[in-house]
Amino acid sequence: MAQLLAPALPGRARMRRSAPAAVSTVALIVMIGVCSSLQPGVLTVEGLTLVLSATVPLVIAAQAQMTLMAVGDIDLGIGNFVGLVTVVSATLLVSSPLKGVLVLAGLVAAYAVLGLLIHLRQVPALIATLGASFVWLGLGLFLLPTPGGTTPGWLASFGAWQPAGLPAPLVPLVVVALLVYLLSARSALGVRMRGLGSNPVALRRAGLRPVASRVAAYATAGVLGVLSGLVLASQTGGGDVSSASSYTLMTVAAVILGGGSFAGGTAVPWGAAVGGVTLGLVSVVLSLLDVRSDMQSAVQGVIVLAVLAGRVVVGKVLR
Amino acid sequence: MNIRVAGPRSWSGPWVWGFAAAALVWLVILVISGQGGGQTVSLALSLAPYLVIVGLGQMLVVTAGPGNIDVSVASVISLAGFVSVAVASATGSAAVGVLAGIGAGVLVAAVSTVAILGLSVPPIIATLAAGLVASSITLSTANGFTAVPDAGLRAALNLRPAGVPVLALAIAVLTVLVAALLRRTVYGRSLVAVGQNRRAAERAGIPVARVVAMTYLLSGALAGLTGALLAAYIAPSADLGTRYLLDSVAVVVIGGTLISGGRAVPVGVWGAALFFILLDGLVNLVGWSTAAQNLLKGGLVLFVLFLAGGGDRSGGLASLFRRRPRPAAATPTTITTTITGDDTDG
Amino acid sequence: MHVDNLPAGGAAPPGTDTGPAGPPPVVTARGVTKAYGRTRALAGVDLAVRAGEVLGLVGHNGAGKSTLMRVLAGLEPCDTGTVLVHGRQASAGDFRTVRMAYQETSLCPDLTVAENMWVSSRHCLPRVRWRRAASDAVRRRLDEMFPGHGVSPRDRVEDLSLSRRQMVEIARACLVDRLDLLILDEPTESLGPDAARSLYAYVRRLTEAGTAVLLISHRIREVLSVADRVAVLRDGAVTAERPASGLTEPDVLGLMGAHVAAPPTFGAPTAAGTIARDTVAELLGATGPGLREVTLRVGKGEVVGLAGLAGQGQQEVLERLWRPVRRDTTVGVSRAYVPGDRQRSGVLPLWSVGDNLIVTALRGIARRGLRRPAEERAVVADWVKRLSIRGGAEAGITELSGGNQQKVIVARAFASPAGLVLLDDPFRGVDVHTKTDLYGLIRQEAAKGRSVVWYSSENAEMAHCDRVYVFRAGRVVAELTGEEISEERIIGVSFAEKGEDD
Amino acid sequence: AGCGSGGSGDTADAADGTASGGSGGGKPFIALSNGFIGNGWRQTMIAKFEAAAQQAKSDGLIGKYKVVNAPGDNSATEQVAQIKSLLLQKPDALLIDPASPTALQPVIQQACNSGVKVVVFDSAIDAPCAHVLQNSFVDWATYAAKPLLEGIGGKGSVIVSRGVVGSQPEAEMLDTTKKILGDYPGVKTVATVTGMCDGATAQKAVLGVLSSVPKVDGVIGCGDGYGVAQAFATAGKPVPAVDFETNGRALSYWRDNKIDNGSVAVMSDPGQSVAALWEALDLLDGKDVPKQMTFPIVLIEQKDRDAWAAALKPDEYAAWPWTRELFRQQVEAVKSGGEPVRPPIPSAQG
Ligand SMILES: Nc1ncnc2c1ncn2[C@@H]1O[C@H](COP(=O)(O)OP(=O)(O)OP(=O)(O)O)[C@@H](O)[C@H]1O
Ligand SMILES: Nc1ncnc2c1ncn2[C@@H]1O[C@H](COP(=O)(O)OP(=O)(O)OP(=O)(O)O)[C@@H](O)[C@H]1O
Ligand SMILES: [Mg+2]
Ligand SMILES: [Mg+2]
Repeated sequence: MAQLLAPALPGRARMRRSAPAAVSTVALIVMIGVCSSLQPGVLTVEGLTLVLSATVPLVIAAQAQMTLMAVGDIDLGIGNFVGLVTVVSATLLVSSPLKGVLVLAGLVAAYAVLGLLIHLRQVPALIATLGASFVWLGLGLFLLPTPGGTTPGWLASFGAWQPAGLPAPLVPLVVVALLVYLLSARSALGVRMRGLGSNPVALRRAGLRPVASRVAAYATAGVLGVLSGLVLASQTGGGDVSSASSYTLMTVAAVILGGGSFAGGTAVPWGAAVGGVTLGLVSVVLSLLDVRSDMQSAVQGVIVLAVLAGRVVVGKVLR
Repeated sequence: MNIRVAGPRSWSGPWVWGFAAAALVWLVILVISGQGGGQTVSLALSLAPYLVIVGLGQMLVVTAGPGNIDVSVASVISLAGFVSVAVASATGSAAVGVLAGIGAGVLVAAVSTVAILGLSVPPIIATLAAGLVASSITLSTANGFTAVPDAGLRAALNLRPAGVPVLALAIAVLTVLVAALLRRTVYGRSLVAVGQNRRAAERAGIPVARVVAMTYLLSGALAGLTGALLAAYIAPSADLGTRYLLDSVAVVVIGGTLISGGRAVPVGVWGAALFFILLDGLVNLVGWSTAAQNLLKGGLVLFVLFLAGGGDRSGGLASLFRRRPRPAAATPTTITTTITGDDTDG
Repeated sequence: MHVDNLPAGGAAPPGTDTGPAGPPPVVTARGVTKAYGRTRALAGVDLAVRAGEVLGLVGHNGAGKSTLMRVLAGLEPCDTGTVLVHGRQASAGDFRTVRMAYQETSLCPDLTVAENMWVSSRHCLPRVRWRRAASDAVRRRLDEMFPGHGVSPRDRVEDLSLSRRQMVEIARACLVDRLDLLILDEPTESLGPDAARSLYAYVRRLTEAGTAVLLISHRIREVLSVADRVAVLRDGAVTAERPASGLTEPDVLGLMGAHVAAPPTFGAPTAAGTIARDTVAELLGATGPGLREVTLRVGKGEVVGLAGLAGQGQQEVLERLWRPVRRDTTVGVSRAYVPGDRQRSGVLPLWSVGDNLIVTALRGIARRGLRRPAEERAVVADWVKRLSIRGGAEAGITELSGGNQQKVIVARAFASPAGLVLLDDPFRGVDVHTKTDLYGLIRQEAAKGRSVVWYSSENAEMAHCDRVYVFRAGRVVAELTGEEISEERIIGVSFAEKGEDD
Repeated sequence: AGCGSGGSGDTADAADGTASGGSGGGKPFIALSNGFIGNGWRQTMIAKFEAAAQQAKSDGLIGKYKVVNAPGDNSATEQVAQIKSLLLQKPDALLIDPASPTALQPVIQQACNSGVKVVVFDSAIDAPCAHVLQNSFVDWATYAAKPLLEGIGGKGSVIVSRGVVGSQPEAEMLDTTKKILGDYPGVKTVATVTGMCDGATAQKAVLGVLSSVPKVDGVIGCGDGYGVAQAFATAGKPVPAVDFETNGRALSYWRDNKIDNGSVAVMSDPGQSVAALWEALDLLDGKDVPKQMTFPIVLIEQKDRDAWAAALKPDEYAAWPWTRELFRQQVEAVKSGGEPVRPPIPSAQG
């Protein structure tokens, strides 16, 4: 009896928690529906490939953002970082692959060091990553002042890869989301990272070092950022440090659409994937609908708000 | 209690870092060019106010607690620029134009506020969306825009009797007003309380929704004011505000305001804004490439940030080496969302 | 792996031989001192906990109990003095067999119960499939300790009620392959009586198996009934250590701190006159999540109690009165709220005591939105003195002990001009002296014409009310007035028909 | 079948006849993808295109047109996504004003492979299958420096305000500027700032160095003279010779303040989008058009200033009024290597 009356029943709470991602999923399905009614070609394998491919790097970057949001931080440098990776892969990775790989590993290490310093000096991640974003931009411009270069052959052929009967972009989307899910939601390391976002004092009391969790989260974000940059480079065929600057806020929006929060403690890899694809599809819908050119950004804003408003309605119903 | 002299409690308050960095950059400029030290400051003071105004608005928003940020300021500035110039030339009064700019900012902020409070959209997303809507309006206004900025207002903005920009003085007064708002008014105290612990503030009888709404509207108004002044100072354009988004966040935090909310340092915004303005000047003076420019900017931000350190996030090696603050003037803690128990340091 | 080789029940081998010298000490503190800034939390503590005993530790708020426990558990170094584990100078690893259930739960709210188990007990979980092992272990342990707990290992901690969280916190402290000392810091403050009873039964089983248990509680009677020995901590030092048998509650109170005023009977509640009072707040057939057809009335100057087992709808009533949005609730006066969960909904951590205290009254004192510092200062000084808040108005709120923080939060509500004060079980973890003061305060303020609605999980507190509504399953099952209000009566009504309902 | 939006019948037909252009019976569907809409130049560019395309539609030259602007801040990734979804709608020709000169290469290849005629304008791009139409940055830099240096009498000190540092055009322009400065030994470069070809940025950048440099006689910039002039006004110094924007605001300011010191207004031509439209139609008609074409820059000297200033709104940029006729003349001029066509300036238009 008492159980029935408890304000938050675990079962219902679980449902309430997955509601945001569910709403975004519905929005995604609606958007695909709209697209395909405007343009039946969308639902073919080639159509899906065209429509989805541009969202892949965004979704991977969103997974990086999600990892940091799980420890309660936020990354305002991810856009420029991804851009920097495209630059590295269009220059060093071609001229001397070994050096390129080392530099990419160094970038991951730099992320880890950033996490370490953020933790040890107890500074807000928001501002530290903002500062770092200028550094990434500077490094990118230093390596490649002019957008250009060419990506290595293997990367280009990955970009052009067309498996039969299956939209190619789905493969990296699902594989990365699965890996991040295994890491952040199922593994012990994931528990440490989420524990840090949730209650660092508890971690310390249990003899776990919060700094290790934070560094692990940043290193993971770094790896995902590198992956995102490589995929982006495979699609753009060159390097441009500012090619992904919009990712910074878009990834945050993607994680929020997928049910994540700024408070830390929760990991929503599938939600981030859905949120990222949803956001990525907005530009597709915009170009399919005949929206006046100066009204397009308003429509984009309204779509985001509408999806989040849907969440409120669903939340009210579930309460 | 906070009736004693508020703001930074000791000379080593977090706000000094912005001023220290600004002074350092100023010295470097002086050494390199060997002339015009006073004029450098004077010119920096005539550019800084614009960043300070948006910064103050952003500071209020950030103070409202974790997750609060206004990313619509850039679009608001651009929109308010057009609106104020259009209205000023239609009515023939620059003052009415400035008011109209402020009004435009408030309107955009109203959209964010409705989304934040009515739809429970996280502020970063709500303001992003409101900003997108605003930039659409800006673009359609910009198409075929014919009005020109008011010459009188522009002259007033450029007024520098004895090398002291009048605008800087006016905005210094505004800064003092904001500081007084935070310390001496019920709204200000409520905002700081909400920023520390929203739930506790609600239980203490503070109308949280009203306070949050007021804060975003104020930020919108200040961004609108920035836009109105910038449009007169430069010229209305669709990307007038672009550069002010990241910079406004950066100056707030370098200025010593707690990014997790609950502590605002209005003076600090000045130090950080002067630092940014002077750094731009230095980089242009030396003729560094954009790459070096960005590396330097980022490097210095990180350096100042890591050198100054943050609040106590309780834990990490740093806490072992740091002296505990004197209890009577304990530096506030960076409150993680879950405030737990007995050994959160004071 | 070894999570469950902890001997349970009677099948345990006896501890070391209990000769006349008694069993050997498990953990010993010698001359331990600890200061936080200018606060001396511990001023030379000598204390030994022996295998197989329950040592009760009592002391007023801020006496240093929690601090001592953190030192004994190896979580904080002491400034001077030593901590010995099994007679040896302890290094970090030695503390693994010392476990502690914290006063404020130290679980990660976003993690599931099983994941929280991994955090604290990973040493005794397998590397692969630890999730399954942790789930099994915690389920078994909870079943053993709190039958009918209603917690699933897959639940997220944030979705659990306060009492279930406390159960998980205690269970996780016990989940280890070897346990020498279990420290329970005010474990029953948010547990219901049933759960408390199960807990103490388990504690007995543990001690029979040779584990030492250190129990901190402000419920002296509870301590006396469970502990073998009682130690009294006063101002950072152990001032007395006695065998529990033969001690009575007044004895202990005497040991804890001088004069204990005669049992609290301030301005005895008046049974008469309840009808004559003006109504200031009313619920008429309120129904909703957690509430069914609740009708209650609060008169001017009345102290109304909400009693019953934890989580039966009392908090929902407070919520309705605090935010009367529905039509079935009418409140005619301004309100103030005293939350029980002070970490989450009480303190404003960056502010001083004075700032925290005045924040509610601010609005009333201010003129046209502008503050009036002099008036505020006067109010703060008055309340700091009236409740003798340690540290004074200038101290940071987080430097205060739990009990003193709670005083500030109570003062915050009464410093405001609110006509109706809502108390949400505010005296959890507050020592007897403070409580007595606060009870007196409530009666005084009621006499001045303020109304109070008071939910408490401690039925004895209800004796200070004019009228008590007893709740069960979201309904009012009894309304008691005057002489009818007694602990026995409340418990009787709360548990009646229980078999039928559950 | 076809796209649900207006003119779906045309699209379906056009899709069938893609390879042969409009000859399949349907009139062609022209799409324009623009990487960025945040400044007056791009807005003018889009406005000119829309006006010309609307006219072409009512003239029956095209069946349908569509303009898609990538939302956000010059984001190549957004533009890639939008081009991909445009391809689903099977346009006959795709005009692109790229956000980034490289990022679009694979998607342009994809477009060519599916039989779409691609015309890239306003920027060089390394895509062999696309036709490129652009302005000469060497010309731009030359027009920006030469008249100005002549105006200050070939001696004195100048500030160089660089454009979007890191971009290909800027590198080219800086080279040219340096070369020209080499020819004037009497001119000293006292500072090099980054103005990003944007008045507001240049204003702040110049203001930042003004206190640290001696008297300045000229600022060689890239369409940022209005902001530079403001900076000098703020510092209380006389306005030197500058390179103004070609928009109404700057021209009026130039005219109203009687700045007569060798200042010019020079920028690339937002009318390129219209030229690109004609190029696409010629390509669909199977005409022979060179892969790479350079079109004239817009240079406004003092003599033409007032005419332009009267014709332009403050935020509208001067654009050459390309007609199909003028376009063909210019194509011939490019093929023969002759003098570029001089389209009429507004006063001549009437
Ligand atoms: N982290 C800390 N920083 C500063 N002072 C502290 C800290 N922890 C405890 N203190 C101070 O040490 C003293 C002892 O506090 P402690 O929490 O041990 O008391 P307690 O006996 O557990 O009280 P309660 O019964 O209220 O829980 C108090 O005066 C408290 O203010
Ligand atoms: N419950 C505990 N109480 C006190 N100290 C503990 C406890 N658990 C572990 N420790 C000590 O904390 C330190 C770190 O713990 P441990 O070696 O178990 O961490 P870990 O699981 O290996 O994680 P990490 O990778 O962070 O080292 C060790 O010195 C250990 O003895
Ligand atoms: Mg305690
Ligand atoms: Mg305590």
